[in-house]
Amino acid sequence: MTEWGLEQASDGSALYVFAVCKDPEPAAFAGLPGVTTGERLHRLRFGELTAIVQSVRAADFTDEVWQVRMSDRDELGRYARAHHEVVSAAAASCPTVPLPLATLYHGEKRARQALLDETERFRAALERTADHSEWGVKVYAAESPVPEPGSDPIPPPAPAVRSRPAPGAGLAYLERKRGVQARRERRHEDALRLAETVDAAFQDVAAAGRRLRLHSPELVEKGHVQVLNATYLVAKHRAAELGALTGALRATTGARIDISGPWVPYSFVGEVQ
Amino acid sequence: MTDLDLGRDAYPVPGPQNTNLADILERVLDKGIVIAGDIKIDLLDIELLTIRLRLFVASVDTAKKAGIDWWETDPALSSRAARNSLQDENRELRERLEALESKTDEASDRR
Amino acid sequence: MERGVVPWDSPEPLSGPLGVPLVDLLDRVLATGVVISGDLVIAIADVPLVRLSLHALLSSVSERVPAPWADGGPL
Amino acid sequence: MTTSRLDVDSDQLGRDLVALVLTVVELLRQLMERQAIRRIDQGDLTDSQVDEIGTTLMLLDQRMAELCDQHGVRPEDLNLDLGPLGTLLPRD
Repeated sequence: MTEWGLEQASDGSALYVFAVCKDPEPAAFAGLPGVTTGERLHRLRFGELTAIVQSVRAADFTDEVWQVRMSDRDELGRYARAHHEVVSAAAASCPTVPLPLATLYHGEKRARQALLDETERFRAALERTADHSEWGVKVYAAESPVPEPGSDPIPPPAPAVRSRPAPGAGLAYLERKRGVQARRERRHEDALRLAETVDAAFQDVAAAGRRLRLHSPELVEKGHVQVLNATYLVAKHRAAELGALTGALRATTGARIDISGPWVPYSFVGEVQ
Repeated sequence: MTDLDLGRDAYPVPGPQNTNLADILERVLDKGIVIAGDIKIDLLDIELLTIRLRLFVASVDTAKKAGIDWWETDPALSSRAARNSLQDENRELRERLEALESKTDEASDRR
Repeated sequence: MERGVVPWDSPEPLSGPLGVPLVDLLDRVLATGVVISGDLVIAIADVPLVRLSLHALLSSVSERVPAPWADGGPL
Repeated sequence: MTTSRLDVDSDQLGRDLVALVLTVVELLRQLMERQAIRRIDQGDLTDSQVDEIGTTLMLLDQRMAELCDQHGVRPEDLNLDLGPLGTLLPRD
């Protein structure tokens, strides 16, 4: 339920804010569609900074509408890409602090006031990410199924013929189960070590690094398990080292390492703990 | 997934179209700079059932350090405690027995 | 109704152990031995209905935490 | 909160109920199996006790496989996905 405060714009419009920059080039983003049709992206000055905004129909951006949108994969993808497109265009022209998806205000006056309160944090974020870009690193280990040595999984004997199992059968069963458990734990430790190795190598080159939530297995290619999903803030002049570093890590670890970027530093504009 | 090719100049930003959605979502949905938007996206707001839980969970060692060892001192629960309380009872019985015996000796001396 | 203004943020990713199945976690919890004591109050619409107060020791049997009666005793 | 009607078709519900019961049993069975292995590692059990434990667990494992067969439940159906917590049982 959207809270219709007093300052709600009379014509039922709201203001979508994409990013905050020092002095963005209008040409960089003016032609982009943004998150709605029929409204031009424009700049909103607040103090010494500038936000890139778009006026939208408030009814299209309420809490309920967003919830429905969030649950529809294509809709979510469309809005995420539209948001990202504007942020990327701005970042190509000047240092930019991207805002999270669906940052909305009732109107320009309200937006300016809210953004002004955060000027200090925007300036700090701009400083920290100036001349840096973000690189995503995902590491996958092959998920070899733990083979049951010797007999395949015990075929269930026909109920009628089940007699007392031979002595020692229990011992053998436990030994096998112990082996399966030990192999599983070893595989798990190897995965953790692999993740640490790759993360440490990138931390050396990066100014900062963050671990994101690991992707669930359905998203990951069959037979692989994701062991590291991290993102790093790397100074532009060191970006060239990443190619060689990735190659070397692939060689030494034998794991599949995907690197993506350069990105606008989305993951490094938050609070610095 | 566009593989890393560093031929391009260092500050191009990948077009949003050829980047995979998971990478974008992980970033645009991230906390980022926390400023309050006017519209709160609220996914879970179950008011009906509230469970108020005050639980103290600790490993056995930490619990012992914190002086919590009721499972050791409660005779019904722990064999050691059971043995100790058994020994206490035996000692008591023996003491009472001795007291009784000494009384009967006195009685027999006076006769 | 004044809606609290809450920043849009996603929960910190759970840095739980990488892909460890819950059954293994339970197994390790039992191996360490865990003491649970506390109160649980279940209320509906702020009316407390059920109260559960418990003292529980959950642990594998070992010399550090022996079984309260000889092995093979009643369950 | 968007409310959606939950339409239940009964035999699917029956199968899901059986699967849930078997999931709980399988969780306990695997937990006891791991605990048994830990206890045996302590080395204070006689060989016959160990063999007895192993045989019991093996028969339970077989019985579990039979039950799954009878109810058309595949082993992976017993494994619940707990989202950020991972899975209930190992995946292999």
